[in-house]
Amino acid sequence: MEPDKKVQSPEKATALSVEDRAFLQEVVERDRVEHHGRVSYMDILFEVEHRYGNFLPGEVLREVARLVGTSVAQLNGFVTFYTMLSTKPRGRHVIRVCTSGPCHVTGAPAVMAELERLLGVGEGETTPDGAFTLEGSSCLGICGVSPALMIDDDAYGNLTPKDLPGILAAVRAGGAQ
Amino acid sequence: MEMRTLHVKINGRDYQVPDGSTILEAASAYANIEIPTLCYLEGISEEGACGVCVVDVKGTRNLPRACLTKVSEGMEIWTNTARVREARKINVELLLANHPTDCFTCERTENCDLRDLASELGVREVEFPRTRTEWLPIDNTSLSLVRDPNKCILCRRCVNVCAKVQSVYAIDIAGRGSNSTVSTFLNEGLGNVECVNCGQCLLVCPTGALTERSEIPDVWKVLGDPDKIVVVETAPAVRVAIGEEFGMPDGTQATGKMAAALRSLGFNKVFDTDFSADLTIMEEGFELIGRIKNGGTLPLITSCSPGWIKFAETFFPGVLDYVSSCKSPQQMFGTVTKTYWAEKMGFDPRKIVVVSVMPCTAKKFEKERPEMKTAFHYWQEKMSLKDEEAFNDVDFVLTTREAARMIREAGIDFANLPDEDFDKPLGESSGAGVIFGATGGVMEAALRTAYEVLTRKSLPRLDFEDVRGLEGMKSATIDIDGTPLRVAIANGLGNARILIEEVQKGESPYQFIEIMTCPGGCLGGGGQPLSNNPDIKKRRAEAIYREDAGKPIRKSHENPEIQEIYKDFLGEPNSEKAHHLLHTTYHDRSGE
Amino acid sequence: MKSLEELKRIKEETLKAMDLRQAKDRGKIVVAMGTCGIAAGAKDTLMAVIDELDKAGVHDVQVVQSGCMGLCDREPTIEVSMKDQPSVIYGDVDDANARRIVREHVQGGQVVAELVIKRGNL
Amino acid sequence: MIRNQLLICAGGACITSGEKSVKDVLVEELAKNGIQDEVQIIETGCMGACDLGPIVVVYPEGTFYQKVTPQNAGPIVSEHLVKGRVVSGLLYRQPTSETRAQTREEISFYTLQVKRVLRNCGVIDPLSIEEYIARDGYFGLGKALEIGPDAIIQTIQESGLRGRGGAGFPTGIKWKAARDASGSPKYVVCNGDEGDPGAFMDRSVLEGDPHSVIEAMVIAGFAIGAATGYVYVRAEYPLAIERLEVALTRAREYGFLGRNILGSGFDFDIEIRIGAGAFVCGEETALLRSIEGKRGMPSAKPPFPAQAGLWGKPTLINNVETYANVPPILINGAEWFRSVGTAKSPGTKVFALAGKVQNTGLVEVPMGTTLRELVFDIGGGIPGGKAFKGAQTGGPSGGIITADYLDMPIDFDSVKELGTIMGSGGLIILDEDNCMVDVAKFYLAFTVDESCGKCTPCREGTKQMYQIMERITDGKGTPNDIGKLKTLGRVIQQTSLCGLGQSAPNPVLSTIRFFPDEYRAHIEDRKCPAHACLHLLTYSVVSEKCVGCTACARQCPVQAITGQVKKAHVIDQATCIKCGSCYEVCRFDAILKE
Repeated sequence: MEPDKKVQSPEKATALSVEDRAFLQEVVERDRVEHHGRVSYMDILFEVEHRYGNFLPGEVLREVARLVGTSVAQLNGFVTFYTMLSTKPRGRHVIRVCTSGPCHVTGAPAVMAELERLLGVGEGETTPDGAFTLEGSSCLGICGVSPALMIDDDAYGNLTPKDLPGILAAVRAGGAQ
Repeated sequence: MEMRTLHVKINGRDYQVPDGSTILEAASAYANIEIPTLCYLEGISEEGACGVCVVDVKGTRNLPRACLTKVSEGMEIWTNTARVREARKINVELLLANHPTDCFTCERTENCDLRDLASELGVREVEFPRTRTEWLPIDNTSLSLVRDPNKCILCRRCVNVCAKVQSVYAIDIAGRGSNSTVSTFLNEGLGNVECVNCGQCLLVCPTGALTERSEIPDVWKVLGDPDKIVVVETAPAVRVAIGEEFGMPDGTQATGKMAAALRSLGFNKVFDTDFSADLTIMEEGFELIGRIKNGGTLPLITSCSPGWIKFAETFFPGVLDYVSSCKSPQQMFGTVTKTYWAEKMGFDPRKIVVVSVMPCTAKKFEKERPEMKTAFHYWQEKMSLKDEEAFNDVDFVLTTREAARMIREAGIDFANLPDEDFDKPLGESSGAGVIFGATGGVMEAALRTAYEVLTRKSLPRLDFEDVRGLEGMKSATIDIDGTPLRVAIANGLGNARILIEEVQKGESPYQFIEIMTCPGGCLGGGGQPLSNNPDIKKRRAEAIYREDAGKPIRKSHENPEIQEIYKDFLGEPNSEKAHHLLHTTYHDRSGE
Repeated sequence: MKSLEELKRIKEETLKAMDLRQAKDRGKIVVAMGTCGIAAGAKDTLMAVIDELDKAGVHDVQVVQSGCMGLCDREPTIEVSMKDQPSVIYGDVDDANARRIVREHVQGGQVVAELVIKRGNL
Repeated sequence: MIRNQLLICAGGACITSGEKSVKDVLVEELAKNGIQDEVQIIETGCMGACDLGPIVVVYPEGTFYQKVTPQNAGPIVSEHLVKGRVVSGLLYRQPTSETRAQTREEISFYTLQVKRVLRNCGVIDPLSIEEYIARDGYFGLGKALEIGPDAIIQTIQESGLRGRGGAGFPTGIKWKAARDASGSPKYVVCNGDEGDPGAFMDRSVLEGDPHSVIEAMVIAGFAIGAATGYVYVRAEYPLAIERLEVALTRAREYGFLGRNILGSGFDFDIEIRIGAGAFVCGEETALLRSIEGKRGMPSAKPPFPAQAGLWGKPTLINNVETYANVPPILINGAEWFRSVGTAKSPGTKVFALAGKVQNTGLVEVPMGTTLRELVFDIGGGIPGGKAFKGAQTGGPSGGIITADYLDMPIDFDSVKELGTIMGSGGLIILDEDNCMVDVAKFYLAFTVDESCGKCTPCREGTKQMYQIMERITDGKGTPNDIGKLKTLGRVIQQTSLCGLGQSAPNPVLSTIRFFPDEYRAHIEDRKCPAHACLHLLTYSVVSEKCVGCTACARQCPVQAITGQVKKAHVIDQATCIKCGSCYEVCRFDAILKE
């Protein structure tokens, strides 16, 4: 039986540009020199993810693995272990709704449902215009103002469904809270 | 340093046990207790993942793992308490809960570690339901290996052998918790990543999660086709292992029975890869002499192991010019059969089907390499063949296991078959051809020929002891009638990498290096029968060297059929024609 | 390079600056700016305090940020310490309350009782 | 002459709850009693406590009347202002003691606290190293450099400080082991992964007082002979990372980090490493693998990190809160530290009060404080007058402390007897409306998600337990499910490789132990006493009370309710999705929810 043809992963088509390679080289070297010759993986991946719109394309991961001197399989294992890193394209802003205990009992399900309604996407999905990705999250450590969520690095607490349109509009307009 | 011993109690009896040994080692070596294990693989995979080897230790609330826990002075170990039995059984049941129940059709129905363990521990019913809702897709992208993640119990043996022994790191665990899987980069499949097809992962897999890409149906088909001339070649390391599949003692030389069995399967001609091993020695020996004499690039590195070739192309493209341009014996055989033999017998090459039986899974990838259609190009003008009619030099590759499966399927009572010989002319071989199957064998075979060609004197002693042995790396200085030849031998790509890094830096002290992808050489290949005997490689190596010692001719250049092919067809070694038919090229894969 | 003696000197100086009695300032407002505070709107509270002080032309009251004071439930929380008066910690200090505290407590010297969650510093 | 002021909350919530007419009633009453010009009515902005509105506060006494309506506003004037008698019915009822709190300040959130770890949080500006120094910052380091490594370790040992990360392992022993371990270089690591749901004390310390952790790590580095420290902070805390970075830079400028610290010849520097959403990285060996750029997979112990940690080198790893205790111990000595807490668990513990409690937030109390003090005196009791049912401690690795043990002093060892653990200090308060089976299932779902997947018992076992719990809450439980849960729980506890797996069954086993009848109700009667498990809820019409007003039928989203006007209606149990809207809308109490 014929083996499946080589699957041409989408990212492969977009070979890395010269700027991409230079950028990755600079990031890896910076994080290597500063830290006693050892490489701080997470700093590299967060910075790279930030540049490529909240996700790590295959071709970029391949180059990072080469620069860092690890195998692509090991880096793939690393990236797929941590929920905040993503190998699938995500929106410009990542909404993480805390679905943990304290938030759950004070209204997180209602906040999530309302966001799904407002954005028209389910949990784990990205809005068609690429603005938001909606995700559930483990405890964000702001239980005193539960139910809470974070959009990128900004936290919003004491939420009720009716606060959400305002927050989304503010973030869409580029203003953090 | 005198070994300090500790006093421990195992199941109520006292023992003195070397400091530093684990409970598992102590119980097995001193108390005749074989504590069951599943994910443990000594020296390679010691992660304590499966939780089967747990024991009771006085004073601990939990059940420590015997494979990981080192003994301490006065430790009291109980290997069979009620909570130990319960824990082992439940941990196996938890694995069985999500395991497919298709034992009847599974490749590993006769030798599955999970199945043996379940029956050993008396698991009679699995009371846990499936928790994995969807079935994962089969990875079918590799020419050599097939991965079924649904049968994977995440013991991590394959990941560890690929990393620690082969240093290829083609696979690792991806995802987390109950949706963890063994995966390639972005799950692109073994066929699309750095995997060199060596199959060492398959050898250590306790279940049917990893199997070879089977070509049995294709071979049955051609065997049944009357107008095809189906030729089989058998690799040196197959004859000393195939007996294990039929209950014969480890290390049996089953050469004659193998030839008889294959003939009764219906192969028109039963030839021997040892013949083309001798041919390889001629080509490679003279290549070495050429490089030494005319200051060519040294060290010369052997090229018969396809896993090593893909490894070099992927990780060390810079050293490709050091690698011998000779094809492997399997590929030389295919070319010779469809050119020299076809002409000699007046057969239409398109009707000849070459099937090879190999101890190796990477050979299935090698035969599909684009460069391996030399016979077709040889005949293209002569027979004005169209490009679409192109055919490979070698059509199908069966692992030792697959050949045994076909012999069983045909109902042949292998163990009691009377011995038969290989057919002429491509069945004739020397002792040097046979020892290709062991690490150091190619080196010794080449030295036997090179010595006599270089010095024009007969070899004082045939056996080069210091290149033999199963150690991962060996080096030696061979005296070629006064001129020293520094050689090195590595088996297992982790060891090879050390030698190759020296070559890459231009600091390699050697002139000739033999590299075998698999630990022990081809006798330890990914296509060999699965065995739990820790000394299996030693038994197979002894058998190979016994076969060599018993051969009337023991130097490749004295093989009459070899002398004849040069006389009638090739001219001299490394001739223009020989170069065109028996040599190949490599290409840089690091970017893929 | 700091040594132990310098450490002591820095301590004395900073204490003086922090201690309202010596400090030139008439008072200090500390706004709890932990993530929980910010999530509860502490940034608006900070802006309101600063804005209200400017409107009232007050320039001798320090406005400083700090971490969470503990009672996240009542955040945003602020601490108002006026010269020679015990400091007071207020809870639920949204924009309006912040302005009211500046008007009544900082300017009017009248503690806004219903917003107090603790008298005396932490 | 104005002798009283009536402050009426004119905030958004209060207006909607009918405040406007309360003011009219008060104005009329004042006029009726002829004291309209002695009492001034002032409308104020929102007073914050919206669920208590509308609010009227009488000054100067500051008497705080809540839930004032036009019907009950009258006595404020006739009783309180005219006769000077407080209208006790309207006072803010201090939930614990029967006497109602007169004024707002008597909220007891801060009274019983002893702030040591949180000493600077909310007090100093975290970005000002000078303010930290002003509160004895880095004097602990100065003293440590004077007395030398052995004396430091002895002080820590004598103080009896135990790890605040959850296990309570004696810190002194850990430091001693790291010091005695051969092999170099050595590392000091701070565990700031804090993944426990409901725990946020590490964040508060890192955001409010980052220097205390830095100082402690330098002391630790000096004590064990390390030159490099790593603070591992989860990426969910961007502000904590930001402030820590500023603090590190300031500390370097002041010579508390880098080369020749305080002229002692000792070099030490700290770098930040961030986690990225993996609760298991709170386990120390998993955290170390994560720093090394590997998957956060725990490895078996021994070897302990003190012998072979980061890159196989001796590594000291402690939690943020543990480190925050170190500088004060060095400054004030072991006896000072022991002066508070219990003999075996000295010092204080920071709890994160959350769930069904009035005052949620961070409280730091001496070890040995009772649950009653925590929940009622400090926490302000259970809102809505509900009954306390239990306190969940230790997050997904812990269990429930029930009402029978309200007066049990909480410390590392006492909680263990109840089959739970201290954990990082998350304390989720549960009341009568919480279903214990649902809470246990919720925590188990968390562990199933966060298990690293390396070892069979935890990877496969917790998922099997979860499926059993799901069956029970779906009303498909069978009698031997309890036995299965106990067996599975036992095997998972005994054969999991790390703390996550070993403690994953605790929530289930603890709720089985303390609430067996609740499990029996779910399994045998197919009923959820707390009405939390939707699948077990049934809504039915009490035909006697139903007047056929059809309100419920119109409200029902799935048209499960049928019946003519003025006739008793019926709910079809098959289509009913248990959303409860009929129960909400029925004004005749004719819907039975059970």
